[in-house]
Amino acid sequence: MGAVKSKAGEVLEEVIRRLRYSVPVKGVKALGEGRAVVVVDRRFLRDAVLAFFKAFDGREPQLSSMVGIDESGRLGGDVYSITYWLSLNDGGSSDVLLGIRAYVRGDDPTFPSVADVIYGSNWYEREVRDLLGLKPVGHPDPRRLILPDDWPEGVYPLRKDFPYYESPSTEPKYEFKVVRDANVVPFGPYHVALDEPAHFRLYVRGEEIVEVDYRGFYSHRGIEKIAESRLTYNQVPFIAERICGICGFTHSTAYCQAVEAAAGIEVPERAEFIRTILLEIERIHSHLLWVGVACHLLGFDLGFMHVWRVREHVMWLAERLTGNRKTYGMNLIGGVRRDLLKYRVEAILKTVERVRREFKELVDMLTNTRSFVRRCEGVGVLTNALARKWCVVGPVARASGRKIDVRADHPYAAYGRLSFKVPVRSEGDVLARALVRIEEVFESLNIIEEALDTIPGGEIMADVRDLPEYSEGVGCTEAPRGENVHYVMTGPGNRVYRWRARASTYNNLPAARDMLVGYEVADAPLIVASIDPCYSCTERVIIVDVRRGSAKVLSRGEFERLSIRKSRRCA
Amino acid sequence: MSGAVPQGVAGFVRLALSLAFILAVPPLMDGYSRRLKAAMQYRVGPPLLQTWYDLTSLFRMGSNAPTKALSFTLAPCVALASAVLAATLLPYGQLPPITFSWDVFVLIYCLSMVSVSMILAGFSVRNPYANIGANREMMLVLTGEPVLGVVLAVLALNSSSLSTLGITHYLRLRPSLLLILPILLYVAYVESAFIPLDIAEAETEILEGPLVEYGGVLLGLFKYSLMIKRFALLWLASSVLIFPLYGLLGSVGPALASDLLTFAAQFLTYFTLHTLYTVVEASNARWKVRDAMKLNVKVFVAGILILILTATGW
Amino acid sequence: MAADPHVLQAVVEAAFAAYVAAAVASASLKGRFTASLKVSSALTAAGSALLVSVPALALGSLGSGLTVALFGLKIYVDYLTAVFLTIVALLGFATSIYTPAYMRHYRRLGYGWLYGVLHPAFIASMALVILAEDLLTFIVAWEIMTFTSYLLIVWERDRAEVRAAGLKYFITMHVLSTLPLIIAVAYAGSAYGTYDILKLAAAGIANPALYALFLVGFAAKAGVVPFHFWLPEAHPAAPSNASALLSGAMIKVAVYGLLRMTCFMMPCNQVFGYVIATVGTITLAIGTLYALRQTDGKRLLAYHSVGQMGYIWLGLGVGIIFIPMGGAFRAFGIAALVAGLFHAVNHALFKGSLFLGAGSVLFRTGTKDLNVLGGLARLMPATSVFTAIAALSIAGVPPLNGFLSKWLIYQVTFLSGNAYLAFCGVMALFISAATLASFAKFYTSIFGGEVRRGLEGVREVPKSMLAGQGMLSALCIVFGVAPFTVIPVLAGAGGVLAGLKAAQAPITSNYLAVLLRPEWVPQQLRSYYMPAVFATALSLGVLGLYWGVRSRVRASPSGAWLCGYGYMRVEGVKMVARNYYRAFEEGIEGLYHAGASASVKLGSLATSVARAYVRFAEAVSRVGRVGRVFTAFADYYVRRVRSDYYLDEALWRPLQRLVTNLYRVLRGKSFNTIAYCLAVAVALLAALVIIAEVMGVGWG
Amino acid sequence: MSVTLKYPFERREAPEEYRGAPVIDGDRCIGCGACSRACPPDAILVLDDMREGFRRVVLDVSRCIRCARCEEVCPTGALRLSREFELATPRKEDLVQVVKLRLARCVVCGNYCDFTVRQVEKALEIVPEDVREAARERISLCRACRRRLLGEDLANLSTGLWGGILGQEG
Repeated sequence: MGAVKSKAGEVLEEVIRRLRYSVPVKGVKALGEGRAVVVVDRRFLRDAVLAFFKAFDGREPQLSSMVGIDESGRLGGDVYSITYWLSLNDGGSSDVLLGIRAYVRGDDPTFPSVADVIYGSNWYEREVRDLLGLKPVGHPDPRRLILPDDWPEGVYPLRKDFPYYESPSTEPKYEFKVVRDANVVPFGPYHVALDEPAHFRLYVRGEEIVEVDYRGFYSHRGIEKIAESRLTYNQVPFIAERICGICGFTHSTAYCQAVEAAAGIEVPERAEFIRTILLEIERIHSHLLWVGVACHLLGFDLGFMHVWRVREHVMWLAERLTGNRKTYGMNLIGGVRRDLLKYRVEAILKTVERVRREFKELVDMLTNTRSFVRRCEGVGVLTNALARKWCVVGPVARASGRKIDVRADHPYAAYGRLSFKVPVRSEGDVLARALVRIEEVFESLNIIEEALDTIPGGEIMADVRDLPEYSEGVGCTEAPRGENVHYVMTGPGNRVYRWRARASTYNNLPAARDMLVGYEVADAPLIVASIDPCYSCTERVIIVDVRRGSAKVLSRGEFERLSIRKSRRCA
Repeated sequence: MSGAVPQGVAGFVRLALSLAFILAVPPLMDGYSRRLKAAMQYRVGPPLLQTWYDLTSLFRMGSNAPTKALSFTLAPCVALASAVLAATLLPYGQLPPITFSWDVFVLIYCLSMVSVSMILAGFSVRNPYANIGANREMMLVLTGEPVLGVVLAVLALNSSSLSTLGITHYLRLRPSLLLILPILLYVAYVESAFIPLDIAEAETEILEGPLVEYGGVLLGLFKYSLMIKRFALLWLASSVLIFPLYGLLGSVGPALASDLLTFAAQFLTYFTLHTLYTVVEASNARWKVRDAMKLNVKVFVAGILILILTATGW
Repeated sequence: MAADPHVLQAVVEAAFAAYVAAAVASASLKGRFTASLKVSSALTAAGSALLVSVPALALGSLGSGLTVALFGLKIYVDYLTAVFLTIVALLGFATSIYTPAYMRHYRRLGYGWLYGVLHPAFIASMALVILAEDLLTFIVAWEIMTFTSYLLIVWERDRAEVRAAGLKYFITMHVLSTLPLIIAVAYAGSAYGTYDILKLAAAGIANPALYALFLVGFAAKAGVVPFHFWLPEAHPAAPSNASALLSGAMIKVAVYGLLRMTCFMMPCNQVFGYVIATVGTITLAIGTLYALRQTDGKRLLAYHSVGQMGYIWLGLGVGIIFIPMGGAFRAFGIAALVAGLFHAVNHALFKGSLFLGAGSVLFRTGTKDLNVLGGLARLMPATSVFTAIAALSIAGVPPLNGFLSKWLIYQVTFLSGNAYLAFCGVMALFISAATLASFAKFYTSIFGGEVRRGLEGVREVPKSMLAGQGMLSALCIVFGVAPFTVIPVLAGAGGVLAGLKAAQAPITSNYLAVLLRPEWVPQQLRSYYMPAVFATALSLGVLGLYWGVRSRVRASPSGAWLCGYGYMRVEGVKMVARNYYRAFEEGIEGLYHAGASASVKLGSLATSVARAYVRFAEAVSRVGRVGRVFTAFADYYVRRVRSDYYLDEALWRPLQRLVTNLYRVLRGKSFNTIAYCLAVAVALLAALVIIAEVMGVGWG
Repeated sequence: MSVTLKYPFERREAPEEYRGAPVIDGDRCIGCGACSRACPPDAILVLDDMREGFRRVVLDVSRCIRCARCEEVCPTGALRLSREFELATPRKEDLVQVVKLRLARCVVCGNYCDFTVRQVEKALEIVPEDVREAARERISLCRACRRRLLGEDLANLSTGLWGGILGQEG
């Protein structure tokens, strides 16, 4: 363990040295083993990011996240910072996560874009533009991304002077692409094949897709703003896990890891093992869910029902371990809330055995159903080159030949102490994505068994006091859909000053265009589903209704008014 | 055979009974399908009458029309009327309730009217999914119709007749007939739009295509007519499949007895076919329209070869 | 009961007098666009109405035909004449009503009076072709028909593509139609010493060469494959009312000629029958499959004229095969002929209606491009209903007339006991689906969906235009629901061709029992009389259901559901015509590509010929001072072949190139367009006369 | 063979670990508001009516995310998560539980204090018996009186002693 860490430190030093060759570095802020922030002048931001990608081309460089922060609270004045979080992913030998940061002043809020080279930064830069008003110069597609169509120009909700309960609106307006000689097929916001709202605009000739436009973020409700404004640090995990209805635990884990890193909290080993087991349970249920959905989209309900029948055992297991069919409500800063009692261990082993046996039969059935395989094969191909440019993650990346997996590359929780295989395929089509997920299910079952064998005893929760102010931390987890990155900067009063949750779909979804073009309308639901998109993950949902005119999930009765008033009082 | 066509009161009784059967049974069989599939998926499944419950609740609801075009409202009416009338041309027992010379083409046309009304309805609304669905349906009709045609040509050449009555009664056992029967089963499957060939009404891809804009009573009418169409196609196949029995059972005792016996044979065959088709449907994923068209063309070519075989007397 | 020959003569003479009067009146009102058209149309309508009454007068009494005199010309009226005269007269009547309002569309061109002359002349010439007892009258009338139709086609002479289409038509007709016919007529006349059809029929001639010549001559006029290439160019080029006449009536006149010459004047021949059936099957397949791809409304309709002509030929072919076999086969053959003839009548009705409908759309929107139209059902409700009826009819949807005639064609092919014919029937059934597909596209891209941008101001067309189209659509329903109103005449015509003297004979045929009036059906077959009952049940069922649900359907204010993306308008969601059936068309891409590759090969051949010519012309210009006129069009050949050629283009192109050169050379001598066309016409006529003279034809 | 049930005629019980809808035991609740402070989605509110002298603890189960933080912090075990999960209802009011508690009166001015009678009782239960009587006099003071009458140090003492139980906020 120690050896690995020092190795990471060496690599980090090398990375920074190489960066110094290319651009003038103003300063380096170390955040822990293999973690650092390099500050450069805004002019060299682009060069620094590109230099990183170029210098470490062989080690799967990855744009893991990008965070814009209104620094007025920390530094005072009209100052913002932009940090590109870059990582190397080569199987654990270079566990490096490097932030390249530049400060931008409010009187000239611009920075050079890298989206024309690193496609993956497309959305990040647009998000910073939308939420903080920092304009990427040279961006290939500078349209609005996150804010709703009726949000007025020039109002930036993530700036600290913007109160979280405001919701201004104006005439809705959005410029979609225009393609000659093509019909428009609006795919979403409400479509049976989409579990959550997203609007793909397919431009088709006959049934062939010739161009795709995307408009999403319908479920963006400003969760980060609310966390910064209303919640204390130990309330945030419950919102973090509700970012996603499927992979919630991985989000709360990532958040907790980020805070723990920022505050230097040592989590008990037993808690780390419990987290690992729950993460894998979550992965199994998520992948089973996906396989079922893929069957359903192809009209193969037999497969759908049977896969979900198997998944049900996992749900029941989760219910007994956490008290909820979903793995919710387990994480707090410093550890987990429920211990693995003896009888629960037996329940886990029984379920693992059963799922392994039954799922194997189902996989045999699926791969022998010709009509199913034929629909998946050669459809929605994402080449390795494009996969790298878009910085896709998770099974999508691994199906396109990118061997990246946070569990192996940046070991967290107990993964560094367990052995497992990372399945990779090179075809890049829907079938490859399906097979990667199927293999991962079996891998996860093995991980759970090994973790149960080697779990140490002891406490499950660290003693946590007040958090230090303005301390930074990054937490990465491998969600079922890929790398999740949570960045946290703590603030005064046991609150978070800035929390940036980046879900895996955020990196995968922009690549959907390149998977769709050239295929047919009939394939579109399957292709979109094949990245297992999680829109509310991407868009970070929360229960308070900020957007004007959106569906009222909650009535606006007295209770809401009172509760908001209460929260303001707290704030 | 002309003398045997029911006349007068007996004819009306037969027509009324057949109509009741045609209207009542298809939703029940759909309910049966659902139970069967549920059993295959280890589920309890809905009650046998669930499809009937669904239909009646649809019939109780009004409909929203996205367009003022008359065809939108008219299309489901045409579909249902055509489907029911097509079904009345089939034999129930020894005889069909309605028959006339060369009614087979009327049967085919009435069956395709269900598709036609769906296509026209799908194309006439400003909805890309309806358009795509109608487009797919049309392309399936384009390649499916010749297969149906060639099957009929073989049956007609074999029996020298072009009425369902004549075909069922006068088919002669020949190698070519045995070859064409699988194609008949195939075409019944294809035209019934079971998965993997529910391409035009694919729910998870194009939101049930031409039906996307329909709701309430109009949707109920469409669903009902699709079920009746499916029933008619399967009943046609079963009526042809039991062709040796018409003569055999026709000579048994009183007319009513032979009628009932034949009907039982038909129903049994129909039930078996339906079960079989449901199982095939449940164990397949949906195809793409291109693949379906390719297979149709292949089957068509096979059909042509069988047609030549038939003409040579085999 | 026999028709009174004197009454018949009086009616026919009155009709022709009306046509002549129409032409004269129109010419005398030369300067007044509207008035000349109105007077001419009224008189033409009157004449056509008189002609419609001829079959009615003769109904049931034309067992052996009647010879009467038309201003001294001998004309012959029998059931066959009656059938085709009905077609011509009905369409003449409908277009006459339609014309005055519609022609306002062409006001910018002036010369409305000319249309007032050509229109009656065209109808009269077609009627005369049908009525002629004498082969020479036939040929002269044929030539007038060709010439007037040519002038109608080049009506918009200021448009290059229209001129090109007209020229293509004119040359094709003379080379492939008039020329073979003249040779055939001349040969028959000189060999048997008479031009009287009746006398020739009595002489019992049966010459393979004559069959061939007549086949080519009439096939070219009827527009069957491989002589169809002119049709999709020429029919859309003409004004829509003229298109209706061309597609509805003129190509049927060719069918008439074929039947009269090869099945009446000469005996039916089995081999010839197979040829006709084969040509018909190929035609219906190619015509319709090409039609499937069209996105120009009128061009689509024109290709369908080719396709539907294939159905007619298939039916007739089966008839011609079976009639010589005698006995029960002959009865079957007559049924087949009835099928073909019925389809001819029906095609005249629905295609007439469709062309008039397309004309109405063109009249209001100024375009016939299906890609830019849409949503007109609300703005032009009557036109949309009439067009829908005709479209459903041509697609063969019961209970309309198109269904019945196709139904008959399927029967006679499937029941023929002949695998080849049964295969033809299967093709017909398949193509019927393609027709349906094509018209689903045609109708829904013009009328379906919501109103497209730029078309909001469109209004319904004037009542007179509606009346013209509505009449034809109404007849589609009448003939579909009550086929017995027309079947006896058709059966009579079949009997004529089968050589039967009594009209009653074929009616006893079992094969038609379902389409005849009950009292004609023997008692024991009464129960067969179900289609009408069936159609009524269907209609009642539909109407009943409709009345049941009508009040419960309410218009939704939000329009179609676009996946919930409703709060900003989404443009371009309605499928445009060119995107219909893409996957299917890709499947038969080979067919379309065959045309392209043939075109490239023939094109290179034509280019090398042209190069040789250019060299020759250069040599000439060096010698004399002939100069530019010969070489000015050299560049024409150098143009590269376009990528997307159809089969017909390939067949036509070399010929067209040759003629275009001639045209350009002559235009260099400063003729104006019309004058030049006239010159070409006169020159060709002269050539024909010379050929006829050489072969010893006397004009007396 | 079938794995589904004829729900709702047959039903499967949730396991004992299950966290279902929270229920407030009105007899045990002392209205301290600890649950309200811990609750991430603000599903529990504490509302005081100073004129009528009531404190209402309002739990809206429709906002609840079943995290059971309230259960963890409740000093009396009044708030427990049941195993109930079938909460569908046409009326949202059905999902709201209200516990109404009487506020304590200030022994000096007679105005209502911002804590309940039960809170006082609970506090007295906790303190050692020997000081209980002394505490009883000093505990039921409203904020204003406490500050005015007892002076700074006494107020500090009071906060130090009872602050945790009384749940006063700044």
